[in-house]
Amino acid sequence: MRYLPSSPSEDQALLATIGVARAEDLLAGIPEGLRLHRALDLPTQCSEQEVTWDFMDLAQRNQRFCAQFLGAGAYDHFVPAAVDALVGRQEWLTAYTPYQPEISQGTLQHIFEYQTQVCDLTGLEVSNASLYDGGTACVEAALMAVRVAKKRKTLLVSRGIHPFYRQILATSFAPHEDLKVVEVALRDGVTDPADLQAKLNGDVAAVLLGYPNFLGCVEDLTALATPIHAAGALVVSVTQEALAFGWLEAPGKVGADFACGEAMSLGNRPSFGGPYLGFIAVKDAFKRELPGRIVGQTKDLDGRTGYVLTLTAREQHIRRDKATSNICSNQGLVALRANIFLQLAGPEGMKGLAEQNAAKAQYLRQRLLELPDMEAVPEQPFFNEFVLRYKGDMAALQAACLEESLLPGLDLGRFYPEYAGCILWCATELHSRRMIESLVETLARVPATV
Amino acid sequence: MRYLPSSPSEDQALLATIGVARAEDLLAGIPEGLRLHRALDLPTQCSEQEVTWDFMDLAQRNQRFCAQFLGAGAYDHFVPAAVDALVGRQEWLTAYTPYQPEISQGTLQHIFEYQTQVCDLTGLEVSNASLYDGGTACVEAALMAVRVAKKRKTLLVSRGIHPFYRQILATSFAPHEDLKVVEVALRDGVTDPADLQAKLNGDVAAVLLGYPNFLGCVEDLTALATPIHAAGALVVSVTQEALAFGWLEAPGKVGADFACGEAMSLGNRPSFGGPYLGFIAVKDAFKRELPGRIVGQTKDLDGRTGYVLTLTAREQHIRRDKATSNICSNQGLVALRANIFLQLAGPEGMKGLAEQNAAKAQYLRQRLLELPDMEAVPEQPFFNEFVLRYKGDMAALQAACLEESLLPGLDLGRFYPEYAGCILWCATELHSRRMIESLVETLARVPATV
Amino acid sequence: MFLRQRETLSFDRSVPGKRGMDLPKLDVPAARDTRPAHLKRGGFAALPELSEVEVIRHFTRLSKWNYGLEDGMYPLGSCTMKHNPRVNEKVAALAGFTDSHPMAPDALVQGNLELIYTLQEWLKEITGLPGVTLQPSAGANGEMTGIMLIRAYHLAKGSHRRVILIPDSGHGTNPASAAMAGFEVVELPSRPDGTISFEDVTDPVNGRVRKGLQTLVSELGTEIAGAMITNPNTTGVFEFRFKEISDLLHSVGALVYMDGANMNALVGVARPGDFGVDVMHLNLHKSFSTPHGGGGPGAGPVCCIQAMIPFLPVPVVVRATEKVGEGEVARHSYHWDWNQPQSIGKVHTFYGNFGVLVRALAYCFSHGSDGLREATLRAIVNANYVRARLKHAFALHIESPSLHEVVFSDSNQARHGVHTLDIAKRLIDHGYHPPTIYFPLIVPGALMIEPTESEGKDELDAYCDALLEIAREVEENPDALHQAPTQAPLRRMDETTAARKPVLRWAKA
Amino acid sequence: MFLRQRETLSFDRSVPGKRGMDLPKLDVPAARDTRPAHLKRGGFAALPELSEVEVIRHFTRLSKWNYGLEDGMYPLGSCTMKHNPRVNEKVAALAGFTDSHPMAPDALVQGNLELIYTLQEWLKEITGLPGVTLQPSAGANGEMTGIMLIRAYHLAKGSHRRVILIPDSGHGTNPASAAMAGFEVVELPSRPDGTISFEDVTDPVNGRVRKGLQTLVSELGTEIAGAMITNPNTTGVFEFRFKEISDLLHSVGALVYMDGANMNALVGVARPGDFGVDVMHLNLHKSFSTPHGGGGPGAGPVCCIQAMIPFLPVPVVVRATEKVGEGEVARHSYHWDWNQPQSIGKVHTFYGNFGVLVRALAYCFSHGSDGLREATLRAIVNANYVRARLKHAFALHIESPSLHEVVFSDSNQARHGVHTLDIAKRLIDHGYHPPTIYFPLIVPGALMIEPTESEGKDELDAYCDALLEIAREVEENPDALHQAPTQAPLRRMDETTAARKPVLRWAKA
Ligand SMILES: Cc1ncc(COP(=O)(O)O)c(C=O)c1O
Ligand SMILES: Cc1ncc(COP(=O)(O)O)c(C=O)c1O
Repeated sequence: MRYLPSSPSEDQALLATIGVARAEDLLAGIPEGLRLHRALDLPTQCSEQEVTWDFMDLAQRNQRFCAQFLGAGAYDHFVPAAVDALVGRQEWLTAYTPYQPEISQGTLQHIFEYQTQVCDLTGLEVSNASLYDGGTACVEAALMAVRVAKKRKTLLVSRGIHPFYRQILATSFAPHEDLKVVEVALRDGVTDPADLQAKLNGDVAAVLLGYPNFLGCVEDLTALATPIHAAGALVVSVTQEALAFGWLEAPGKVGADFACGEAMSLGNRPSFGGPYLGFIAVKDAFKRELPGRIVGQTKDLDGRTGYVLTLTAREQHIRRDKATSNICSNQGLVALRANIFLQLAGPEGMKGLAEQNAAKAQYLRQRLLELPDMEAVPEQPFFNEFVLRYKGDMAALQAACLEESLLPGLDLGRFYPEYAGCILWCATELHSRRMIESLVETLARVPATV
Repeated sequence: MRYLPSSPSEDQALLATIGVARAEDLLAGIPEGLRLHRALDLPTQCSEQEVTWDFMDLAQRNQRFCAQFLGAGAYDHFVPAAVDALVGRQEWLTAYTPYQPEISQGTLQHIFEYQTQVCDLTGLEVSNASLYDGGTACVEAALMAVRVAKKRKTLLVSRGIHPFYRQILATSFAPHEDLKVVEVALRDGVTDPADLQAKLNGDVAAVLLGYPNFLGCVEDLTALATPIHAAGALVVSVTQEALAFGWLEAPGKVGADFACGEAMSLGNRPSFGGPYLGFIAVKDAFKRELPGRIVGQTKDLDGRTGYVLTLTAREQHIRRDKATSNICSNQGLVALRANIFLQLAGPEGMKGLAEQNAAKAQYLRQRLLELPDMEAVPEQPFFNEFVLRYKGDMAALQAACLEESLLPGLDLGRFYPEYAGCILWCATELHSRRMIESLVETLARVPATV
Repeated sequence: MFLRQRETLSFDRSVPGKRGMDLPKLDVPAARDTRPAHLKRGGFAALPELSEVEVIRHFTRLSKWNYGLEDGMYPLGSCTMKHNPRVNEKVAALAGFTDSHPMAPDALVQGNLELIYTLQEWLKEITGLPGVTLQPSAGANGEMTGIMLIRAYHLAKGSHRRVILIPDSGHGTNPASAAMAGFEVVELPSRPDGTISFEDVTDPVNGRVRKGLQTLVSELGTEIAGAMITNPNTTGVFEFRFKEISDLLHSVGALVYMDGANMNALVGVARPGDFGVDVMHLNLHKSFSTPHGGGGPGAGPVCCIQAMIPFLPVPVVVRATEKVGEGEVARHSYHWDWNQPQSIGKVHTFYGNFGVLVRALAYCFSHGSDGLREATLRAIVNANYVRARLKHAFALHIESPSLHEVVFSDSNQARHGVHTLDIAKRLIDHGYHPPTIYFPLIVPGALMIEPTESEGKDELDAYCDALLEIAREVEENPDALHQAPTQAPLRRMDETTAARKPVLRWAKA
Repeated sequence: MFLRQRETLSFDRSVPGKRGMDLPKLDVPAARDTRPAHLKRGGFAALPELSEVEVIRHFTRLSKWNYGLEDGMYPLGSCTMKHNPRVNEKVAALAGFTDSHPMAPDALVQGNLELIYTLQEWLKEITGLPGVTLQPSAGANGEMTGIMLIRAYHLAKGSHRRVILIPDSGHGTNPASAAMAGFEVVELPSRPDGTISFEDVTDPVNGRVRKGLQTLVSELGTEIAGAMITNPNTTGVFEFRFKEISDLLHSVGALVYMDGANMNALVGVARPGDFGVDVMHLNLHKSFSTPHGGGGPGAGPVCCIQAMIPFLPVPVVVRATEKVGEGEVARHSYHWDWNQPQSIGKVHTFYGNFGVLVRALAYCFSHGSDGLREATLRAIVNANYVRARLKHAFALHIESPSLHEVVFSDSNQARHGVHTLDIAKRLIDHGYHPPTIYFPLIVPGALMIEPTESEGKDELDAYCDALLEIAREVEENPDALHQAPTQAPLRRMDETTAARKPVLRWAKA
């Protein structure tokens, strides 16, 4: 087997040094009755060629598209080749958590840079080495909020938050019987201020708001933050499309106390939903309540600048059941992709890409609205996603798109019954005008509703 | 422009230090009249995304095949993922010729290992850092032969040598009016001993023999070497499919004085013909006549083992017009691929792969011969290529194969009128039985000849 | 090697106007600015302005300050730093996988669904447990999921249980996960040999009595929802009374969770489902060779008994088989089933770290049933070889037979004033990555070495030689060790100041 | 950085039975052995037996003994070590290119043919020459091809010419290539400023008179087939009398070959076809950024005037355009034309280093006409900045204006007994790759620095600072420099013994 450095002669030498005759003798510690006395009922080993073929075959069984107009928390953006090339270096790829700072300065300095950039994007002061994904980042932010709010036990969650994020929140809060999750309704695609006001009270620890929200609408954080802060609660901004930070003001500058969400857009591909990149950033006051690993700058014995894992007293390996979170392995390499991506993009790249996303989405919306079956819903400012009502037959639309290898937007009815018949469309810098025209032409051919 | 580290402020600082106002002022050394006073008539710069799309588009305009049964000097073999991953390391990819041994030991040691392996595969004693490809390796071997043979001016070349190699030989020998290239005929697919005997004389410096030859046939080097050596000429073995060294005895052990050819099969893909890997190996006596770079083992001032470019007195940068060759840049990274491939394969891998190639080719031949329109030509031992006569319509066969995304073997008529209507077939470890059956089924459906 | 200067932060080298990315020409009208003025993005303070090659050099140079698996042996105990095959990276990067959208209709992602289904089948057979979810992103996430399943299982039976038992040798994530899943953690004491104590244990230092498993089960009874047991435990020893433990817990209706971080010792050799485990997680980034990425991503699938399947996270992948005639090959199709009324819900936004799952399945296919077992045996041989070579120099705090890893104590060296940290740092000077240190907590000054099956005798010997050389140095010149490392790019770091006056991001000077 | 021991030869670590590659299951009958017994492969003596991870570590460790472009500035003069963009690697690795077979029918490789055609069009416009072949594998191969074209051109006119003129500053490949193409080389002397001397030159040392261009042309006349001129020449200076030179040569019917190795100084700024060049090669691995790969592969396309096109190597790519209606987009198809009766034949087995051509075209597309010119100007600015910063410390043997590279002499340092080699080796201690040294031969102790356009001010300054520091060290402690390098993995190597008693391969001890 190519991965095992076995050879008859050396194997014998190892066993002789150990003092056993056969490797199986070393299983003595496992009671006979608890062992498996047969081979696993699985195929036997394969050459690299066979394995490669098997996976090419599987990959080919996924439909390929000319263009995907679907976002909904997973975005198609261009990934510079340098990102893939750099993360392929074994020094990044195969190392683990930088427990030994003297030989892990690469990873540590990268995390420090990444934390800095997350703070910059969000306008907040402290971040960490990453969280699993957007949904679990929401959970960590929510749990942190109830932790710092001490006696307050209610969490308000805007219905504009990604439905899957809300589902994870529900799953994670369920075991904590003292905690309560309450939904705040939408009006015209954004959080309803009246409903928010009605639900705010002295038990509310925090309010989670989408920025932009799942429907692509830009919530006016500033306006919403006023009553929330007045009620003594925290504003948690949740962003599922991190590229929006090139278009929208940093949440920390418009009222958010915490910002969290999904940053897969920075240097990653849709990849059937993972690995993605959960991020979190908070005001300085909360830093000792953050979940996960944090890197800090310090000096070595000779006074040279270097980086170490720090504030570890928060973490599970020290605090065990009292830790701020259970997270251990995180999304290190995905954070590295984001770091490389952001350094390549720079401020001009971030803003420019964001502007192109906005331009493409606006153009797509305008062209779609020229179709007789497409209808506007009350418009809000949006970034690269927006909702339109479709009066035609959704199945026919799906079928027509597939025929042309186009993946249409999300049929919202499944998640928002009130938006049944509506589609959430997305366009990014990867959508050429030609692709957009081809979508519009395809849709124009869908048989009209009877 | 992303590749240029330009910034208005820094650019100004550079110019100020130089003492000019504008970069254009530095063109003063180029007479005004010789400069270009317009922009190049070419498209302007593109983003990485646009470039990527352009090339994906071009790549898609090549037909993809389920299986290619075409060899003829360019072979489809499996390339382990480790090969691509390792050569992608910038330390290998971007470095140049190891002029400074103290910071080029990686490249130097690799070349030393590569040379060792070429010697092992060929059964000869000295090799070099690589040559451009199989055809130019033939030229270098031939020129070297006339160099060492001093007064002898004729080169005999078997008609079994790859027709393109022979064409390059002709091109390269043409300017040397004192030198003569004479072809030796084939009989039953191998070099005709009678014709060889007839053409051997005191002016013959060397005889080039395919091993195996272009028609896939294994030449009996031992038998052919006897008259050649008796005539005082050198035997040059030419191999276009280096994997054959896992099946056939090393040429150096069966009579060859030089071995040369193409080693693209070791860790490379067909890639429309390049970059490939020319190799050469010779007996020790000829080492100071070798073309190209050679690495030798030595010690540093502290007695530590290390590697350097050596025997440089042969080379163009020292000997100029008296050099053994003009070659400077070679195929370094391709040689690295071969080195990694060979170390992964090891002796078992080389032999095992070669056996599988032989098995697949034999099976393919057997199955094809079951078709009524396929006919044997006089059989010789072969490795992974063989010739069959096709009585059907060649164009119809081509069309039927394409329909099934199969690339058939080479129509030999173009290169060997005497083999008009014959096809050179190839099968390797990459040809599954299913692919072979699918080819046979496809051919069975070709309308029979009228 | 050629970079003896430090690579500064990229922010410090940013120059206005430089750029490392160009944008495509905009082929539609420019965006209208529809943002409320106050929501319009202002500037960026910490995105550097650099050319592409400058960014590439930055990350290339930084990478050289790291030690990776392909530099040499990296025997972090409990982390299973085995070879990360490149073919796994290659197949995971196939565009058919990376371009596929998690919200695409099932019919368009049959390859992905089949892959997930197939990996689940492998994990079922490997663990002997019939239920699986691949959703958890890492071990800790799997633990929390598993404990939530335990909670849901009991709740479905109308039973509110509040306690999870966890041995003192357990990993920190165990109690933290149990707490996140809403449970109270009660610690199980270890016996001197590192296994769980059935009897009460009196602390030799403070005389405090710690209740053993037997006492806890009889006292807490049906309060106990389950126990989280690492097996082999964190000293690399198999809980030889596992069956008795699980029987005892089952007797009060409690479930047994197994932390499968050490599954590299068991694959193909023993199956948790066969020895009493009800639910467990696997670390695909450990036992199944997916790369650790400087901290992640990993994947922590959870496997469980039949009775717990209804509670698994949604969606679950389902296979439908088309009826075919005799002798024909069956045609399968796959879909997500979201309709699981008893499900705990979701623990990942979509379906888990899919790219990691691809790699793990490639690992499975490459090894096959025979290779998986061979790997396990080799991992055990390697650990025992290290044990045999080092045991005269380093103290084996626990003498029980080691499986895939071996834990030494620094007690021999401590007599000379040299501690585990010093030994670890000196290993760096020898060109190696240190083992896991100071874990498990039950071994004083633990040095936990897990060589994995990937190491050949050469590399094992070189590593052992380095440690033996250090042991000699301890006797001859112990003080020098406090200075280690001296050959690394940096000397020891001031971690105290780092924590007291934390500098957690760069800010313009 | 972590590998302070040497990485031994893999042969020395081979262990019988280990394997790094598994074979697929054979799905056809095993091969019958049809080989004559004496032609059956015997054993292998030097293929190591190692596991996959051992091979990967070997090449990873070895790589760390190399210095690459992404480690930092690599200003090898004449080699144009510019940034090698990763997108070029990515597109060159597209399966549509790498899987395509060179013998496939033209209709099936239209993408490749269009790519080749398009790159040719770019190179024509860049050089101002209407003929191109992409077949040559590297610069030297291009030179030989070009000289063969010159030969064919004259022969077709019935003229047998035997001489090629080459300046003494020319690269060694120039005379070697001319010789391989069957010509006699006559050397042209340089003037003190490094440019070609029209007049005879008297060697100040031995009083020998070397004939200048004028004399040679008038004496040799129609014996002269052509001249090979590097422009800008190897001192980085433009042959300002180029037009006169070419006019003079043309006056006797001779052709002008330009060695385009230094094209990085001219792209978008001046075109050889416009200033009198008849035929030239380009080094795509220099001016067009394809990676150098530790020695290659490169590509050395040859461009030529109309009159030489019939002699270009076969096959040539031809574009056919389908007739379309007005306003429609023209549809092109491409094919290989093998029917070129006057062609010199072939210089590469197939069509050249195709993979390199893909990368070069990606470089062209990325830069565009504007970026190409900007890159040239930046390369010139960078070289002149280095010149400005260093000229007070290092002697400018030639004062003429530099274009893309600058050549210093070690004459200032030689007075202290320190020579170019010492300076180069000390640069290694500063963490940098030395420049090209001792070339061109006409500059005593040449240090030839070509920073390229890829370097920013930071990196240029750090490099200059290192050289200035060395210049100071020369004054203060010259002897220490003879010991350099001291920080590299090895000290200076015994090259004499290496050449006298060559050990050119490993053999079992
Ligand atoms: C025994 C044990 N349990 C649990 C974990 C947590 O796994 P992860 O880091 O994947 O969350 C680890 C890993 O560090 C471990 O070693
Ligand atoms: C001036 C000059 N001419 C020719 C060459 C030869 O080019 P190549 O190495 O590509 O054969 C070189 C490169 O080293 C060179 O610098």
